[in-house]
Order: sequence, then structure tokens, then C-alpha cells
Amino acid sequence: MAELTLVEAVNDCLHTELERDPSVLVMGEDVSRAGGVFRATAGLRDRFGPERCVDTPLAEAGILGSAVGLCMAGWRPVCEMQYDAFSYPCLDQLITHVGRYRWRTGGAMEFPLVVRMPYGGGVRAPELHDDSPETYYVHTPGVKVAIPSTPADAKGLLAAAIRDPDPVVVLEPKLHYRTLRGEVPEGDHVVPLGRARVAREGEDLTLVAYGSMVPLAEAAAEALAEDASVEVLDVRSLKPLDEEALLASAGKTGRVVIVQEAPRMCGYAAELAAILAEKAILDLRGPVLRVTGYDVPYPYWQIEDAYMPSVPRVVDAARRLLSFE
Amino acid sequence: MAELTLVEAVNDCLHTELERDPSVLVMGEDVSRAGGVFRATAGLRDRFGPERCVDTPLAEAGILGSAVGLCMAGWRPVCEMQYDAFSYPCLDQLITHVGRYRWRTGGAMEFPLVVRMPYGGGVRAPELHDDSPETYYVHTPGVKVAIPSTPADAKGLLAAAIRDPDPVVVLEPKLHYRTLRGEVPEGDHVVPLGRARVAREGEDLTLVAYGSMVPLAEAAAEALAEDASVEVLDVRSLKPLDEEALLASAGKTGRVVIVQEAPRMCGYAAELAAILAEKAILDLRGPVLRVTGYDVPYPYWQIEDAYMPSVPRVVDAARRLLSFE
Amino acid sequence: MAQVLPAECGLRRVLDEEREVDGLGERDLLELHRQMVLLRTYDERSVVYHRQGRIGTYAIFWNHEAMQVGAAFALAAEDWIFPSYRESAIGLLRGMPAATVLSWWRGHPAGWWNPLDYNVASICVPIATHVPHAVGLAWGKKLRGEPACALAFFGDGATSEGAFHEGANFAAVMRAPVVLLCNNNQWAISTPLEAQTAAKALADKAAGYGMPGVRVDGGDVLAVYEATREALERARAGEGPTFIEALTYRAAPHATADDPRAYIDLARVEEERQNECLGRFERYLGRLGVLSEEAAAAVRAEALETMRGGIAAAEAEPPADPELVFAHAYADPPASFRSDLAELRRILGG
Amino acid sequence: MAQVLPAECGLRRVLDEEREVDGLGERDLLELHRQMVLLRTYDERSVVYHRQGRIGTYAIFWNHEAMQVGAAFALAAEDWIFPSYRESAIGLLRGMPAATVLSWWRGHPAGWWNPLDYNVASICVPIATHVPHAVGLAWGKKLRGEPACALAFFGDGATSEGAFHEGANFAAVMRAPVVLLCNNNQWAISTPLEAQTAAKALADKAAGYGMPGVRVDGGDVLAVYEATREALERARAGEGPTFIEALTYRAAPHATADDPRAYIDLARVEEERQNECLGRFERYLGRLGVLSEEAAAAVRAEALETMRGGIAAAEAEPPADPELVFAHAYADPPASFRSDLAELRRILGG
Ligand SMILES: Cc1ncc(C[n+]2csc(CCOP(=O)(O)OP(=O)(O)O)c2C)c(N)n1
Ligand SMILES: Cc1ncc(C[n+]2csc(CCOP(=O)(O)OP(=O)(O)O)c2C)c(N)n1
Ligand SMILES: [Mg+2]
Ligand SMILES: [Mg+2]
Repeated sequence: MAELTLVEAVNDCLHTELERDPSVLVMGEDVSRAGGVFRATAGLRDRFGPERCVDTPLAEAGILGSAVGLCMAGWRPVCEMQYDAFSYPCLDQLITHVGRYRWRTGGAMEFPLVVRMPYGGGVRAPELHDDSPETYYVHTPGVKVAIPSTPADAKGLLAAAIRDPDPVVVLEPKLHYRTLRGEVPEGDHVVPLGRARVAREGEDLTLVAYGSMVPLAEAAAEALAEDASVEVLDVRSLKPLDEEALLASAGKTGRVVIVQEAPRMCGYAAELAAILAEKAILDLRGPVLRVTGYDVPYPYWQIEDAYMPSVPRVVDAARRLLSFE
Repeated sequence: MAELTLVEAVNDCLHTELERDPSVLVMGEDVSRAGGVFRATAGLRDRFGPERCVDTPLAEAGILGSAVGLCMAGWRPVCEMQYDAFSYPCLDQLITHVGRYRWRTGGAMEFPLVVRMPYGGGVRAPELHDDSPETYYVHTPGVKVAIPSTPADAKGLLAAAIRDPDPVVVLEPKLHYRTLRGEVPEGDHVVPLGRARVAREGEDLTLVAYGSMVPLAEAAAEALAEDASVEVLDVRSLKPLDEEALLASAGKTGRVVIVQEAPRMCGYAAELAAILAEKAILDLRGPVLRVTGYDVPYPYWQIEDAYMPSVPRVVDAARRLLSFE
Repeated sequence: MAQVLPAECGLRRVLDEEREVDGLGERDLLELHRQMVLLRTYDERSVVYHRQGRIGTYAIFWNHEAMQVGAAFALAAEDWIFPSYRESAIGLLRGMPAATVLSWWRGHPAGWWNPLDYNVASICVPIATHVPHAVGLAWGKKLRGEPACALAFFGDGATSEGAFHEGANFAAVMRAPVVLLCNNNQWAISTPLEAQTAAKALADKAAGYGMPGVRVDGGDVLAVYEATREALERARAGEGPTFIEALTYRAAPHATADDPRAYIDLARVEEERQNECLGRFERYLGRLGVLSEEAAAAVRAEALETMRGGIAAAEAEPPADPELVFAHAYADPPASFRSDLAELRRILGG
Repeated sequence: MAQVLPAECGLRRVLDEEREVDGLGERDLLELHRQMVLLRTYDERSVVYHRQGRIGTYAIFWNHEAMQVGAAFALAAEDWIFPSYRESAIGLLRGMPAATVLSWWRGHPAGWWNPLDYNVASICVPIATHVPHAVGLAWGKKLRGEPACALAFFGDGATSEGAFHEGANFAAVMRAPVVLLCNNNQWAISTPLEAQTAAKALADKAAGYGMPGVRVDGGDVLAVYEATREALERARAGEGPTFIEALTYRAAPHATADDPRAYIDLARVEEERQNECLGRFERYLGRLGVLSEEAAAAVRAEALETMRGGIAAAEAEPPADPELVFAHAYADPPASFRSDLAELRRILGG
């Protein structure tokens, strides 16, 4: 076990998977010569050559579109989008082709590609370096989505995504790229998609979160420790979702607050709340609350803290729910 | 009042609005010389000239991107996307600019553009002529979304969208373009955004729907008439949402089934269910049920009826809810 | 500024120049003819089948047979074809049953073929988005040291899309062994070429990508063959992609749903129909004394037979199983599919 | 295929040819110098401010001043400028306070200007997506019979994006009075030009859109001015857009966050720094005897004063009101904003 930051864990994973499977290649803007603007792909060019760690032209749809063709030629491309909001040009390829091509061939061909990108705010950056775009991906049929919150999961979920026969989008919380350190198993390490993680056990209330909202939820749980025993569920695999884990925790605590950084309307928290409203209605001891980003453009950074879900906001929601009768 | 089909009502609206406001122009693929592949823009070129009804090159991002510039020059462009799934290339412009530019200028500039398109399935077409993309639009801050279900609303909501100071996406149910006829007020006719419509009054259960799912919900309500008094709420303005109307109906019936054609995960029905789970929890006499398209690529048309929400599926859900204890 | 070719000249031609293409024997010429007749028959029958309600909306490719056959004939078996809806039947040239393509237009699952069986990618419906796929495949084959090249068909309108641009640029930068064949039929549904681009020639786009741009008479099967063969030689020699502009004219509606009378010049259409590509090639073969009327009649009869068999087979397909809605979206589907399928069964059970 | 210009030649130059640009008097030359010094000073101070933690990440435009000043100087007041992050301070040439631009880089609301005040669009962060905006504005002005033209700045990497392509094609088809000015500094962060395109020259892309493509020495303020002026004359004459490739070299990091040593040739950078654009212009003015050392010193002092005042004013801005999170997204916001704002107030209230 090594102590790695979250981005080092991503880098470790890529080294491991390229070593393990000669059909895996990494492509994207500035991933090769520079090793990625966050150094997530550092060292790959030297170790595996410029043909398996490719600096592409500056064209996100071209990256994902040619990755579809690379899959048809037997490759497993891992595409980096440099930032969340710069992945939007590839949405068309993702929705019209990446999510449909396997189905279009009657299951005869597989498209085991990965799209990975840093996502989320709080990093004091100019606009469009702060988005949480998971809804666009989760809503798209034929695509799987994972979001790690720890270095170990950053490696394990990305490894699972790379080995998965289906296309997977992996969003990495850039806020914690370097601030979060943790034990990461060396070599082979796979965290299967479809399994949530109980980050903290509790009895009275469940905070459901993923990605950069998990440490926040844990801090909120800590802050609430005297009032209530709070469980923190790290969804981590948004699609496929570990519905059992969600319903089990809701069944146990009967009180659920969902924390999401993305804007509220049609966000992932809405999907989780809808599942609870359909399948846990008799377990619920109060409303299902959502603490999310607001339905506004991500603000300029001097006021971004007011936009981002905060410990006080989560605590406030939890207290309202705990005192609900 | 004239009896018009839904697409005739759209056409009537465009004639009325271009006549009324010289800064309104229509642009898109095949909208001018041919009058649109569904004839929605027929007659505009002859009446207002090729400069106010513009055949653009085949490039959806170019259409929406240049429309942003047209707004800066004082125009109110109404952009047609030829089909739902062919609007995906413009998502990048929509998310990064259309929804943010007003905010970016501190509110100094307005972007009163409209993106309208035929959407939805059931028309026996090849793939990618059948999508229901509303989630991609609703989740995008700075953008409003409306979906009419009647000829009168097709005219009135589009008129409201064209006159609105903010960008509005209007999805028109192509399934009913020609099959639905109805009374449409002549001349000025505006249906304000943010107001839902009670399509049918009822006491025991509410079917919430929009667009092509409204006639379906009405048929289901009819089929259920003997078992229960069913209300049908036509959301029609997805964003801004008429939350009061939703909560009022849920408060009255205590039983809600939401019908949506789009895939389920993070669909608009999830947002509605989440609002109910948060704000109507004490009114609910049972789970909030969703009848939606499945989380798969829209199927080839010989089996599309199995994908589309159907009267039997809605009735089945309603019966389950009515017998819930 | 880069020099621009005038739009109507600088076209490579073979038939009208009474040239012969070296390396092409009599057998090849007759095979080219057979393939053109097969596609022509497929197209004409499909329009009839549509009118009879036996297939759905259909994108007509009448008078595009020369460029489709000419380009495909230059390929090796391991080379891939990336068709748009306009080349929906191109698989027939690779041994795909007519029934498969007819089923696609019937919206029946039997219409979704396995690209690996023919090295023919799925029909691309969204304009230009398959260009990067062809580029990626060619690039990927090259990376693996496999000889395969790719041929992508797309229209004049497609050159306006970002997807074309990004794909073409990737092709040149990666020196991908791909041929970008632009079917310039001068219309995008109702939008004429001059409303699509201000370029004198679409081939002028090539220089901007650092690849050769070639203009051929798209109604001349031998000219298209020759140009494609040269492009493939460059590709195999590691010199990267070529852009071929095959100039023709859409002498039929865009699709069965379209009524061009609203926008098209019918006199020009009539003129084009007089000069349609199959007749041109048959007259050329006649002049060479290669094709007898009997032989031609036999080829037509065979093609008609293929179509009769094809539509019969397509119509003999059992109705599609609604449960296929859940098939093939994922190699391993999410758990939620189980309950959804259960619901569907309950509903269908009545 | 269209003829291709070799990359390093065919460059329009004025300074090195000791030419003079007719119509430019001494006052103009000194104004050009003043503006270049202003931008140079803005840039160099910003790097310092960043190191001092007084502004956030900053995109350095050192050695790009010639093309920014030269192109902007050719514009009329009613013409619009569409900058990328690389031209963040271009508004200073239109009277925008330095404090405004500094506030933008400080992530403070005071940094979001009203484009109508300066005919300068908002800084575009996503690559190339503002090209269609510039085209739409120019097209829209023309439709209204207003004389305004648009000038869009974008980089060499931007030419790979679909947004550039679609915008350029619209510009030519609509004959929009727009100048597409490509800042070819030969790097996109760490990606060198040869990994971005296989074209011999980016200007070769112009022919594919049916517009003139011009190559100028981007370090030569007068050459850029002259080329832009000619492009604007064409635009005003209704002849549509022009693509200008301004060739230079990124002699500084991409941004303050970037460390180019990993990928760049430092010797080449050093060489470029020796030949940086402001020094070149000052030597030219010296040779003409137009600029005395005292005058130059005064101009520098004035620019430094502007920056001192600018950063002071930016830092004097009151902390941004968090409630602005809900401002300006909509002209009339949804009802949900009320409850959200109430929540925010409760939280901030403690
Ligand atoms: C992205 C996208 N936008 C719009 C359409 C609708 N559409 C289908 S065919 C067509 C015209 C295509 O013209 P062209 O590229 O010249 O090909 P052709 O049909 O002439 O062969 C359009 C606009 C589409 N299929 N995909
Ligand atoms: C759509 C998009 N993708 C990626 C990025 C990240 N990014 C910022 S600058 C840059 C390089 C741009 O290079 P170029 O166009 O040459 O302009 P330059 O920075 O050299 O002025 C990249 C990739 C972005 N801002 N937008
Ligand atoms: Mg065409
Ligand atoms: Mg550059």
C-alpha cells in the first residue's frame, strides 16, 4: 500500500492498466508531452511511447469520435477531457454513437472506451473550469458513470472502467486531486462498478453523496455527531447504481439528505430522491431533502463558496429533517 | 378561432411573431426554400424574405453560435433544429454560452433566442429521429424549456418563448404534428411560461405529463374512469415549473404517477418526483410512480411501441398505486 | 491565399475521354457494371416497396451508383467502408443480403448487421459524425500494423459540420490511411451547394488539412475508381488521407418523404437524368464492345431476382420480439433492466 | 489540389523591410507604441500580481502585443472585438479600466463588463466557440444595414475545433463582415503546431471556405495593422470575411500555472525573446527617429501608473456579495430562486 494523492492514484492506475493490457491507450489534449495539465498521465509517454499516450489536436468531438473508431480496430482508448466544461463538445458523439453503437450492431461489437476528466468547483478558477456535468452522462443510455471520492477508489473505479466492456465516463474531483491522500493498493486494484460504499455508519439519518461531496458529507456528519448518528453513503457508481445499498440505508435511518454539487433540476440527486419516493415511501420518516448547487451558472470564484454545498447547508438540512414531525 | 393541426399552429405563430416584431428571424436547415421538413416554417420566405427566414449551412453548433451573435446585434433568432437528436451538436454552445452569456455580462445584454425542434418517437422513423432530449436542456442553467401538447399551446408557448427576454428551448411533439387538431386563437396568442394546465379534473389520482404524453395520459384517465377519478396535469412549462399546480394536485389526490417518454435516469419525471418527496411527503398516500421510456437507446421502430409509455403501462401503474396500502 | 479550382472544371474523367484505366480487364468492367445494376435495381425497387408500404422512409441514391461502386471496387477485402444513409445498400457489394438492408429500412432488428462480417460500419444517420470513426479505425489499424484502410462516404452538406472538420484534421495529423469521399450531389435536402459553402470547390478544403484534394466526375465509375485507387496507394504507402470530391447531381428526391418540386430546377434534373451514371457506363461498354444487350438484360434480371428474394426474406422475418428493447445496450446491463423487463412482460401479457 | 504556401515564407512584413504604411502618421505610430507598452506592462505586472497572490491563474500574452494592437488599431469605434483569454486585456485599447480586467482574473464580479460599453465581447474561455458569435454579430449588423464589422481572435489550436470550422463557413456563406485573426503562436499549451495540423500554413484553410487567407508576421505590429485594414476594407465593401494567420511564437508559459520546460525548446524561446515584438517596433521607430528614449520612458511610466491605479482599484472593490449567485442568470428568474436565496441568507446569517 502506498500513500498517494487522488491524482497520483489515477496516474498509478493508468500505468498499471497500460502495462497490463497492450490494447489500452491514452489520448487527449496535452496528455503526452506534458503528462496532462494535472499530471494525471505523467510518465506514460516515456514508458509506453507516443503511440499509446497520444497528444491529440484540440477537438473533443474528434477525440471521442476517433476513439469510437479505435475501438472498432480493437483498442481500448482512455480519453481525457481537460476539464468538465470542455467535455461538452463531445456530447454529440457520446449520445448519438458511444451509447448506441454496441446496440446498433446487435451486440456484435463492443466499445470499451473510457472518458475521464477532472470535474467540479472550489478551485478558484476562471469560468467553465468548475462544472459538474454528471447528469448529461447519466441520462445517456448505453453509458456508465463513476465518480470516486478517495484515492483508492480513483484507482479502482478507473481500472474497472478501463476493463469494462461498455463505455464508462469517470469524473474525478479535481478539488481533491492533491488535497486528498490515502492508502492505495499497488498493482492490480479494481473496485467493481455498481457497488456503493458506506463511508460512515449511522442510525438516524443518511447523507448520500459522491465525489467531492463525500468529504463534505463526512464533515457534516461529524458536526452533527452530538445531535444524531449520521450515515454517509458514497454512491461512487452512479450508473449502474447500487440501489440496494441506497434502500438499505434509507430503510435503516428513514431520513435521507442527498448532497450534490451540480445544479438541482434533473440532477442526480433528483434520480435518487425519485427512487426513494417510489421504493422507500413507507420507510421515510420525513421528506427527502436535496442540498445541491443552485440552478445558475457556476459563479465567479470569489463567491463560489456561496454556490457550493457547504457543511452548514448540509447540517441545516439534516437538522430540519431530524426535527421533522 | 381556427381549427389547426399542431404544426399549423407553430407555423401560424411564426407568421404572427415575424409580422409583429421586425427583429424576429427564423434560421435553420431547410427552413426557407422548402419551408421546413415538417412545413413548420412554410410561407415565411415568401412573406418576409430570405433574410428573415434563412437556410443555414448544415451545422447545428454554427446555427446556435451565430444566433448568439445575432442577439448581440439586436435580433431575436428562432432556430430550428431539424430533429431532436440532431440538436446534440449544439449542446456545447447552449451550455457554455447561451445559458451563461447574460450572466457573464452582469445582466447588461439579453439573449432572447429560441431553439425549437420536433421531438419524440412513435413515428416509424430510422434511428435518431425519435429522442426526447428535454433533460439536457432543463438541467442547463440560464435556459428555459417549454413543451406544448395542444395546437393552441404550440402557438401560445412558442409566442411566449419568442417574446421572452431569456433563451427558451421549445420541444414540439412531432407525433402529433398532424394528428392533433384544435382550436387556435388567431393573431396574438401568448401562453405564459410557468403555468401548468389541468387537462382533466380528478380527485383520486394525478397523472402528470407533458407533450406527447398528455393525450396518452388523458386516454389512460378515461380507461380508469370506472375505478377512479383521475386528474391529468399538463406541465407544459418545464422550466420555470409551476410548482404550485403540481403540489396542489398532489395535495388533492395524494397519488401521483408521472409519465415521461424520455429515458428514466435523471429524466424530468425524477425532478418532479423529487419535488414531491421533499414538499408533499405528508400528502402522499403511496409511492410516487414513474412511467417512462427505458434506459436504453430508442429502439428500431418495429418495436418502438414496447419502449414508449403506453395506456396499459400507465393504467397498470395507476392501479398499483390506487390499491396501495 | 491558396489557389482555387473553378467549380465545373478540373474534373478527372475517364468515360467521356474514351480512356481506359490500366489494370482493369474486361471481367472487371463487367463486374463494375453488375454492381451498378445491382445498386440501381435495389434503389428503384426500394422506392416501389416504399410506395407499397413494405419499407419505411427511404433515402434514394439513384444516380449515385457510379461513385459508390467505383470507390468500393478499389478497396481490398480488409478495408472498411463507413456509409451514410445515402450508401445504405453498399454492403451488397460485400455480400450482404438485400434482406438485411431492406430490414433496416423496415425498422426491423434483422437490419442491424455485424460490421465485422463485411467490414462495413453501421449506416450513419447523423450527418458527418462517422467521419472521425473512419479515421479512428484507420489510425487504429495502422497502430496495430494491420494493412486495412478506411473509406468514408459523406455529402456536400456534411462538409459544413464540425465532425467532418475534426475528423479530417485528425486523419491528416495521424496520417491515417483513410479516404474521405465526398458525395457532392450539390444538394442537402433543399439546400443548394451555394448556400452550403462559398468555396469554389469542396476539394479546396483539403489543403487546409494538409492532404491532397481530388475532384472527379462522380457519374463516371472509372474515374472514381481510379482516383480512389490512387488515394489507397498513398494511404498504404503511409502518406495518409486523401479528400475526394465526387461531383454529381441529386436527380431524385432526397428521400421518399421529400418533394423537391418546391425548391429544385426540374429542367436541370431532367437533363441529369438523361445523363445518369449507369447509362453512361453502358454506352461506354457498348462502344468498347464489351457489353451485349443480352448480357445487360441478364444482369438486370439477376438483380431483380436478388431483390425479389430480398424483400421476400425480409417480409418472412418473424415480428421483432419486443423484449429486444433491452438487448444489446450493454454487455452487462444494470440490475434495473430486470424489473423493467418484468414490467414489460406483465404489460404485454395483457 | 489547392496550392500550399511553405510555412515560414509568404509572410507579410513591414518593419524588417523598412517599409512605411501609407496613411499612418507619426502620431499613429506613437499611439501604436503607447498601446503596445500598455499591454506589455499589463502583462508583466499581472505575472507579478499573480506571484503576489493578488490575481488568480493568468494567461500570459507576452510577445502577442503586436498582433493585438495592430489588429485592433485598424478597427473603427463601432467595430466589435471578440477576444479569447489570450486577449483578456484588449479592452484597455478601448478605454476599459485595467481594474475591470484585473477583477476578471481575480474572479470578482467587477470583472464582468458590459460588452456594449466597449464593443468588446466577453472573454471567451472555451476554445473557438466565440468564432460563430463574431460571425453572427457581423452578419446581424449587416442585416440591419449598420456598418460595424467584427474581429475575432483565436489560436492555432482553435483551428482544430468544429466551432471554428462552422463559424468560418457561416461567415463566408453569409458574407459576414468579419476578420478571423488566428494567433498562430505555434503552441496549444504543450501541443506543438505540427501535432495540431498537417497543413503547411493555417492560412491554407481559407480557400476551403472560399475566403482570402493572409499570412503576416505576428510580431510586426504594422504588418498586422495593414493586413487587418485591408481585410476590413473588403468586409465593408461587402466582400465578406478574411482569415489572417498572424505567425508568432509563444515565448512565455501558456499561463501562470504552466511550466513549459517539460515540453518546449528553451533555446528557441530565448531566441524569440531576443526578437520580441515591442523591441522590434521600438528599434524601427528609433531608426525613423520618431521615438526618443525619453518619450519611451514616459510612455512606460504612464503604463505603470495605469497598472498601479488598476490593481489598487481592483483591490479596493468591496468583497463580492454572495447573493450575486442568483443575479443575472435570467431576466426574470424562476420562483425557486426566492426560496434558494432565503436558504442562502439563513446559512450566511450563521
Ligand atoms: C447532425 C444532423 N443534422 C441534420 C440532419 C438531417 N438531415 C438528414 S440528410 C440532410 C442533408 C444532408 O446533405 P448532404 O450532406 O449533402 O448529403 P446527401 O443527403 O445530399 O447525400 C439533413 C440536414 C441529420 N441527419 N444529422
Ligand atoms: C473547448 C476547450 N477545450 C480545451 C480547453 C483547455 N485549453 C485552454 S487553452 C488551450 C490551448 C489553446 O491553444 P491555442 O488555440 O493555440 O491558443 P493559445 O493558448 O496558444 O493562445 C486549451 C486546450 C478549452 N479552454 N476549451
Ligand atoms: Mg448532398
Ligand atoms: Mg497557440
